[in-house]
Amino acid sequence: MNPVVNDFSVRIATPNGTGSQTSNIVIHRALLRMGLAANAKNLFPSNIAGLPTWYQIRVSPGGWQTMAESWQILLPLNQATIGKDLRESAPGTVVIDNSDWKTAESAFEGFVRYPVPFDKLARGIDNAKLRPRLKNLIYVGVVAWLLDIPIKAVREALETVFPGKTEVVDLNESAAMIGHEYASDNFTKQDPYTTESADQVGNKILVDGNEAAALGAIWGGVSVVAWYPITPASSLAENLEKHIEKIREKDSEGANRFVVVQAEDELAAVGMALGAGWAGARSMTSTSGPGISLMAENLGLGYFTEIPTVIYDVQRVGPSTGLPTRTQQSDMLQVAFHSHGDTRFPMLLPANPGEAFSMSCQAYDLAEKYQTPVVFMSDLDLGMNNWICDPLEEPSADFDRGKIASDEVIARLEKWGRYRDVDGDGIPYRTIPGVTLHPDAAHLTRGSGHDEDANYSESPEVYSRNLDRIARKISGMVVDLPEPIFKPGHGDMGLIAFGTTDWAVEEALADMETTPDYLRVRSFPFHQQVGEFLENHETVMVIEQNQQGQMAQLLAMEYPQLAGRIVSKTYYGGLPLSANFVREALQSASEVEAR
Amino acid sequence: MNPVVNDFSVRIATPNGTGSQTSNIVIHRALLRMGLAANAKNLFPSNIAGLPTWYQIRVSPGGWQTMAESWQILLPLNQATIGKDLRESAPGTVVIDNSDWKTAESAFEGFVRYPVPFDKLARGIDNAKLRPRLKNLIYVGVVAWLLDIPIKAVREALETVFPGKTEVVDLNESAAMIGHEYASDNFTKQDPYTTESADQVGNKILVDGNEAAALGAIWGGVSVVAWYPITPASSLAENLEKHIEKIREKDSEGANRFVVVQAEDELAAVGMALGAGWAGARSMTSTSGPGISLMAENLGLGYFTEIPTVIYDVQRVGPSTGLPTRTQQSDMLQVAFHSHGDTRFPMLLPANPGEAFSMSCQAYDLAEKYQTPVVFMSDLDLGMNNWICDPLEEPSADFDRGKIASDEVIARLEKWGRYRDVDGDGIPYRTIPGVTLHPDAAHLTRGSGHDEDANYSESPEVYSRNLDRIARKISGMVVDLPEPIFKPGHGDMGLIAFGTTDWAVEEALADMETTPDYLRVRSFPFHQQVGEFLENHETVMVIEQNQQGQMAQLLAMEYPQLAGRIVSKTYYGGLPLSANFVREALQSASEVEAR
Amino acid sequence: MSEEKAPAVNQLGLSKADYKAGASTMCKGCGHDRISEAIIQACYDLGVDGRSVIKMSGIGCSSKTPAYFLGQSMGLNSTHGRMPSFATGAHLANLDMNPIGVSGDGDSASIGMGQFVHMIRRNPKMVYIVENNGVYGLTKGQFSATADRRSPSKRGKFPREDSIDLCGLALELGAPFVARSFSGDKKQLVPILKAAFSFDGLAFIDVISPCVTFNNHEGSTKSYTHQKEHGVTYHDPFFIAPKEQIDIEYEDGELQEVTLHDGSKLVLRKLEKDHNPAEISSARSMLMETRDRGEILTGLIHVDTEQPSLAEVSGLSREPLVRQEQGDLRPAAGVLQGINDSFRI
Amino acid sequence: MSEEKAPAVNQLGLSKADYKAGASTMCKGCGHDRISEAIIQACYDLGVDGRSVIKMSGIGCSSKTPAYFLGQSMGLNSTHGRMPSFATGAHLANLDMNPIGVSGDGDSASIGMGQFVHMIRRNPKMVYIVENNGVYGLTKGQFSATADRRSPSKRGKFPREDSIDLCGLALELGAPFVARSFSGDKKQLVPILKAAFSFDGLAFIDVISPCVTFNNHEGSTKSYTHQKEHGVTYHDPFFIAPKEQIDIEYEDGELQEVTLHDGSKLVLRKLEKDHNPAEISSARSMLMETRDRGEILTGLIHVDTEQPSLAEVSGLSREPLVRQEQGDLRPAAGVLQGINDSFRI
Ligand SMILES: Cc1ncc(C[n+]2csc(CCOP(=O)(O)OP(=O)(O)O)c2C)c(N)n1
Ligand SMILES: Cc1ncc(C[n+]2csc(CCOP(=O)(O)OP(=O)(O)O)c2C)c(N)n1
Ligand code: SF4
Ligand code: SF4
Ligand SMILES: [Mg+2]
Ligand SMILES: [Mg+2]
Repeated sequence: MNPVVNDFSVRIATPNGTGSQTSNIVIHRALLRMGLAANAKNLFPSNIAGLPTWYQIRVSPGGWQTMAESWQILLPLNQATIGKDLRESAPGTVVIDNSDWKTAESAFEGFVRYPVPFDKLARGIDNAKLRPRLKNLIYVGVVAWLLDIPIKAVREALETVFPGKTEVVDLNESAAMIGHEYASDNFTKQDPYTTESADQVGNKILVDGNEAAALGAIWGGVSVVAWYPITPASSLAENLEKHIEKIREKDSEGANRFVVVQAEDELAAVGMALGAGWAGARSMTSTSGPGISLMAENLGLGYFTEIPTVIYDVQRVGPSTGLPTRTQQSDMLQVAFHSHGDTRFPMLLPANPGEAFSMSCQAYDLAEKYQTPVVFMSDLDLGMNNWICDPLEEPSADFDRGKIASDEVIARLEKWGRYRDVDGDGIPYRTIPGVTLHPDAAHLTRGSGHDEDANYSESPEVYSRNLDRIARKISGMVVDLPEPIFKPGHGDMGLIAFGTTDWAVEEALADMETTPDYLRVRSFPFHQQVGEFLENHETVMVIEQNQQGQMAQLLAMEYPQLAGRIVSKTYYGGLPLSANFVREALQSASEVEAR
Repeated sequence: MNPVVNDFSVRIATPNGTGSQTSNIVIHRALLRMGLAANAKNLFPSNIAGLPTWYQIRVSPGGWQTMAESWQILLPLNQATIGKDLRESAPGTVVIDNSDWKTAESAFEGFVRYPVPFDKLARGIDNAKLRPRLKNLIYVGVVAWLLDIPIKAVREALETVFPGKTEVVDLNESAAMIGHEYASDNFTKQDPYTTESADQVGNKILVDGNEAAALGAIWGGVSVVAWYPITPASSLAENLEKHIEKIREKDSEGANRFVVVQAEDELAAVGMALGAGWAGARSMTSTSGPGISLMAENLGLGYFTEIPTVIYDVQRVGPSTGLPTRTQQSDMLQVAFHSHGDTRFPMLLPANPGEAFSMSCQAYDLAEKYQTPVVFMSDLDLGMNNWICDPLEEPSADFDRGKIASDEVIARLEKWGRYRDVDGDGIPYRTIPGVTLHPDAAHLTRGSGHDEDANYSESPEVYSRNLDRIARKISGMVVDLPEPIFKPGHGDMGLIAFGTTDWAVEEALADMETTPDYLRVRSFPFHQQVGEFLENHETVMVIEQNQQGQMAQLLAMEYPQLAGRIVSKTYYGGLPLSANFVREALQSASEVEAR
Repeated sequence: MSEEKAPAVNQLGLSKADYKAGASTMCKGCGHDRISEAIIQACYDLGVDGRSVIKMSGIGCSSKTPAYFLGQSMGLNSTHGRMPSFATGAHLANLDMNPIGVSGDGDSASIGMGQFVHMIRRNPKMVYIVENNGVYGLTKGQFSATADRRSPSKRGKFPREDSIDLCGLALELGAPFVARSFSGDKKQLVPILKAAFSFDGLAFIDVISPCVTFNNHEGSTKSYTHQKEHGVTYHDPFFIAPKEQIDIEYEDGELQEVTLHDGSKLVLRKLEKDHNPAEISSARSMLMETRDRGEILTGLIHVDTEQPSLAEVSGLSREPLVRQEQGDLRPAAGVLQGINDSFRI
Repeated sequence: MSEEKAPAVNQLGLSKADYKAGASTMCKGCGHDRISEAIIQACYDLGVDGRSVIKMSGIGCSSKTPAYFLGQSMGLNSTHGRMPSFATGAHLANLDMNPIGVSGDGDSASIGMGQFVHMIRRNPKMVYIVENNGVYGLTKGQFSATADRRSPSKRGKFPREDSIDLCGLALELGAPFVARSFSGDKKQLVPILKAAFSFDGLAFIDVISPCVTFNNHEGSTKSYTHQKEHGVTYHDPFFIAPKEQIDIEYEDGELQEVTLHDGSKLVLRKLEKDHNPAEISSARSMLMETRDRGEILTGLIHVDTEQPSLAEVSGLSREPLVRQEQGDLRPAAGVLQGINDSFRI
């Protein structure tokens, strides 16, 4: 049997809230210590304790960060799902099970089984109080034995997880060793999977998208943060608060140059963000589906009164409560035309932590320069899963606060008016209360019809003109929005994707012979290149993670003349997208073409 | 000078809240009494008293119910707007002004002027207390003189406005006579406009769309009404309450078979409507832009848990507060994909009071049969302006309560489950708490992922299957949704419109030589005929009242292969659409074709 | 007394198991599970037909619990903070049903504050339970609006604002039935729940319900220990159903009786101090005094059986709206004719 | 005394006209206009620089009024019921500004209840005025949540629910400055407004402000007549700015002084009965007693100058956030390096 080195997925099934998460992370971290670009996906339930969780770690020669559809090694350690877990595994799968459970032998047929008496072994753990948690470490040891992970790597992983707590590390390590010893004493290796140290990670870092976005906000100069807890967005604001407390310099009296408010709900959170943006601070709020729905009315106000702020929508599976702990890209249509009346919200579409950081940082410039709420469209997979990626890059650009009607500007302009299109780009000059002191500066911002000078108006002409200017302003944003990324292929087919779908696409394309041209869209409204891409390809497949093909629909709306070229392929089961889905989608398209 | 009989518009400019509305209505009613299908549009501000209001009455040989872009007779009786009112009038316009205001003579150049000293004349009104209000009646008399409206018609109009109050009628009539006498004593007719009795109205009725929709709801069997005040939707619920108190039969104890709740906001209103729908009552809520935005999250719950209810969106000018007392069709995209996640809400698109009644009535059947919130998309022009139309028609169909899992049904079905697709049409059988008593009936309705038996599930397959079934169910609604109306023309161009845009289209087409084929869409999702219409025409112009061309965009999304044929023409100034806009739009298109 | 050893089946011939539902997915030891048990006990004792109950909730750990009690009842797990409106609609649709609304402190005191306040004003017949743990359990331990300023999080942070006392708020808003209890005190909670079921109007119960995962540590004012140490009550309550024989001997002034709309009684055995829950001023001062002393008052704080319910003030037919047929709802032939005539020009 | 005959210009050299703004579009006689006048008067007297004020409002007739006072101030007319959140955000962005929030009873007590409650808990420095007329003026006269049950509409219908007493609610929620006044009583309203401006925290003022078009008829409990007949107060207030000479002679016990954060004083001349607004229990009992008698208590009901404001508990820099530059906000070069290192594998 030839060994299969550094190329497998391990799937660990446990009930949540039992401490198994630590063990899973230790395995992942140990592989990383070996220099392997191991990826881990956490499939957790909307629940605090007791429901099924799966953790899937993948090691691959390409260092792919996508989840594989299948796995080679299974730890079915949740009695509630063991049957299903085994049934879903391919023949030949390596299974490490709890032999104390007396699962029917027949269930293991066709698998390579390593039965471990976890309950019995756990009794060997001295510390009775910690025993229930430490018990989970036993399987870490078994996995280490199986995959030939050095004990040193396990220990280093524990040190990362419990920094500075040598005693805890020791305790955990010895629990792991129970499993390791049991396995080496009792099993002979019957399967081919193993690891070897490698240099897949180099300078790379491991971070999730929410934390990266939070850091981007700090670098972007956010100073008023208002949020309401919701999975999968909570960790964005929580990380922001954690980091900003440490790294935002205090004033001379040691006071904060920021404020984080946990609002009573999302209506208030976005209201505070808009109020702060109106007053001249860089502000943000973060949320997910239900929250973004609740923000509809206030976002419409922000759009029409032209108030800068940044909204983070970490998308989860909708509609309604949906699957709050699963991933999707299904708020696209809603956000693009959020709120009643004619609106068109700019959206940023990051695909990886690096972009989460840079786009989040840039969002504040965009919001202020174009005086509009900007929506950062992330998703649970990007936001809550860890990704191996390049280090975050110091932004090269200085703050662009856009057109501020300072006293000097007002004095210079012939006649200043809050909504006058002085420069022909649709962007007016805004004032900052208390900072702009010129007597002409004062006005009342209002969501009702208003003229160039912010005065109330019900005139049809004034109204239409204002709406047209705003539309022009938003369309004009493309010069500053992140450009689409073009990757030439061989075929004459085109492929469009955005956000985290990119990872699966990249992996699928890597091992295809004839690849389509690939365009990754990174913002809305679309750049000219998007239209050109449609023009240059008879067939353009759009792959995305929602039911309706919302990006495909947005493209059809924006390019009706070319809409007939679009083929929409969608996945909406809530799991991170696999390369296989993309492969099959492309396959099906080329079959259609061949006919 | 040849008389121009029954063909003119009168525009009356006054400050609102001064009682002039009564006078305007009296003029309108007097013309109606003469058998003229006079139309009146009320252009009022978002304010209670003092801001400019215009009332425009149109008499035309065709009895058109649209507002004309110009007027032949102007009463500029608002000092705040007199300059603008005169400037906007065409040369030759007949002007009845208040000569006590000492407006510069030059302002009246090129007009046919009848200056009336309204302030002086008002002193002739005996009743000092009522004088400020009665003063407005003077111009009624002048207009009656000008247009040769019989005093009898004026008196009858007053009797309609003040039913049973002879004294008030007398007082008002004598005030009107002051104006009439002054005019006949001092003026000689110098303009051609006059009226003659005619038989334009016959059996027709005069009603606004909100009242018609309210009655439709009563005939549809609504029993739980929850609403929150908002212009232009308030009068829908208020009329509903007024009528249902009178015409819904009480129970044997004289108690109500309905309940109307003024909720604390729209979030609560839609919550109550959905709660009642879930419990098995026919329920509704009515609102406009800001309210429909606030309903986003709860409507998503209704969609995904499959709860019947009816939402009335009486559209006004958005975004944000917009022009709350002006009309628009600009919530289409928002409502179609309301709420986060993948949703597709059925929409009814009434164009006139008759349809407001019938579609409102039908909405309850649709909501219950398809177990979904149904959105009735009206607008301010339909809802708040009066329209001459055919009498409301008794619905021919009995209630269709859809698939209710009664005890018998559950017993009969092999295995009942709340979300099982027993019949292959995507529509499951629902239970009614307290009515369905079968032991298998109980379940917990939830907005989170659920399987066919309403049990919690995070399975990707279960989730996708459920979403697909719902999508199939919604698409399947076309068999019961109001069909588009096709009106063949001569050209090979197609024209699509919906809702109140129809009136302007009909008028424009009536006097064109080469008319396009016209399809009026009456619901979403679209019927097959809509796709066929696009297939059969190289060019299809879509005319609508919003900035973005939202219907055009919906069509592009639904028919990407044919999207290139769509030409979008939009008006979004907030006034009722004129036939002239349609004429010019069609003109521009034929010019494009000719090139 | 009714709380003594329950028989194997109740008056409907149902066993306690018939009042249970799916297995709980709460954390082991979560206060919410105890409240579910108390609901089961109360309904079993009262002989409630589960099919006459509807279970309404918002979003949160607490709001999940309707899946774990009264499996014969239908329920609606609505959106975050909106249970009151859904429950009001469902109640109005069918006056025969008995709604139990279950909510959390985040659900009712944060996002749901508006609906909480307005539901109290409307006074629909309904049992409204807030399972109050001072945190957002389901989103992992952030402070809710009932977190006390002096009560640190597990990580040692303190809330920046004063907590909201939902009972105080309910009193100020004129709620006719205001009680507080503790998920660890079934002896008190069960009779209060029974009285709530028998009450024709909004029966509000704030139940301190410790979150063992995020808010049961030292220093927390919503922990089991804290409530045991600082909870005070002025009555021992017991419930007497209309049919039950009353064979209690008592001295004058020692017991207070509250007679509920269906004839049942909540009997309050006085402890230490006088407090008459029928007097609003007594309720107010008791609550304020204990609050000022850092105590948490439990028991029936206030009751007013005179306040008209929503159905009453709405003049609503007692025959449930859901049972009205087309013949009852659609106006008779001819009525439309009359309306058309009134619109005639 | 400061209310005596105003000079032609104030300490800033500004005339009263400088504190006015666009012409009002309220109905003639609307109470709201009187409140705008009182705000103008108070700011003129205090010598407030209009450019240091931000005017925040929701939606309604009342919420339109910021267009009609302080034309030198910027303002934001937000969405219905959401003024508190917009104002909180704007306040935090710039602690140098003085927010005046104007709202209606529909805006604050109906749709805005949640934000009203939570703004009180947060206690930002701000003047919060509810222009309370018991109806929705702008949507033409529907009942609001402050409409009393016994107060019929113009068409003779009665509200189905009890009204909400915003002052009672504010007290229960621990608001540090609670006052009620009447738009028809400038003599009382102006000094209270001045005290509110000088208060470092949330100064809540419920101003009865009759809607002449929809709620000023006989029977209405929010009419001019009703307030004149049933309004009661226990103090005559007057305001003394820090710089003003105090040359008032008074007998001990007749006057109460409230010293505000900027050193100014609100002096309360006692009428009839004792009521010390610094004592919360006195405030509560006064409010309850008068309410029970069908009276409407006006004046400064409660004040507590010790409660920490939102900015304080947030540890926020006194230098306004809007004035922080990139150099203050973006971490120094090298910090990102350190973070990357911590993420290194
Ligand atoms: C609109 C919306 N915002 C946020 C959330 C996320 N969320 C789910 S539960 C919850 C808090 C629940 O707290 P509580 O009501 O106290 O219930 P507990 O879990 O403590 O019992 C939040 C914020 C949501 N589901 N919907
Ligand atoms: C979300 C939303 N719902 C409803 C409305 C309609 N609306 C405008 S003003 C108003 C009521 C205002 O009443 P109140 O706050 O008491 O102000 P008043 O006019 O009485 O001063 C309502 C319901 C709205 N603008 N937005
Ligand atoms: S997290 Fe807290 S509230 Fe939620 S189930 Fe666990 S213990 Fe209960
Ligand atoms: S309607 Fe009422 S509140 Fe509005 S402006 Fe007129 S009087 Fe004032
Ligand atoms: Mg909680
Ligand atoms: Mg009001």
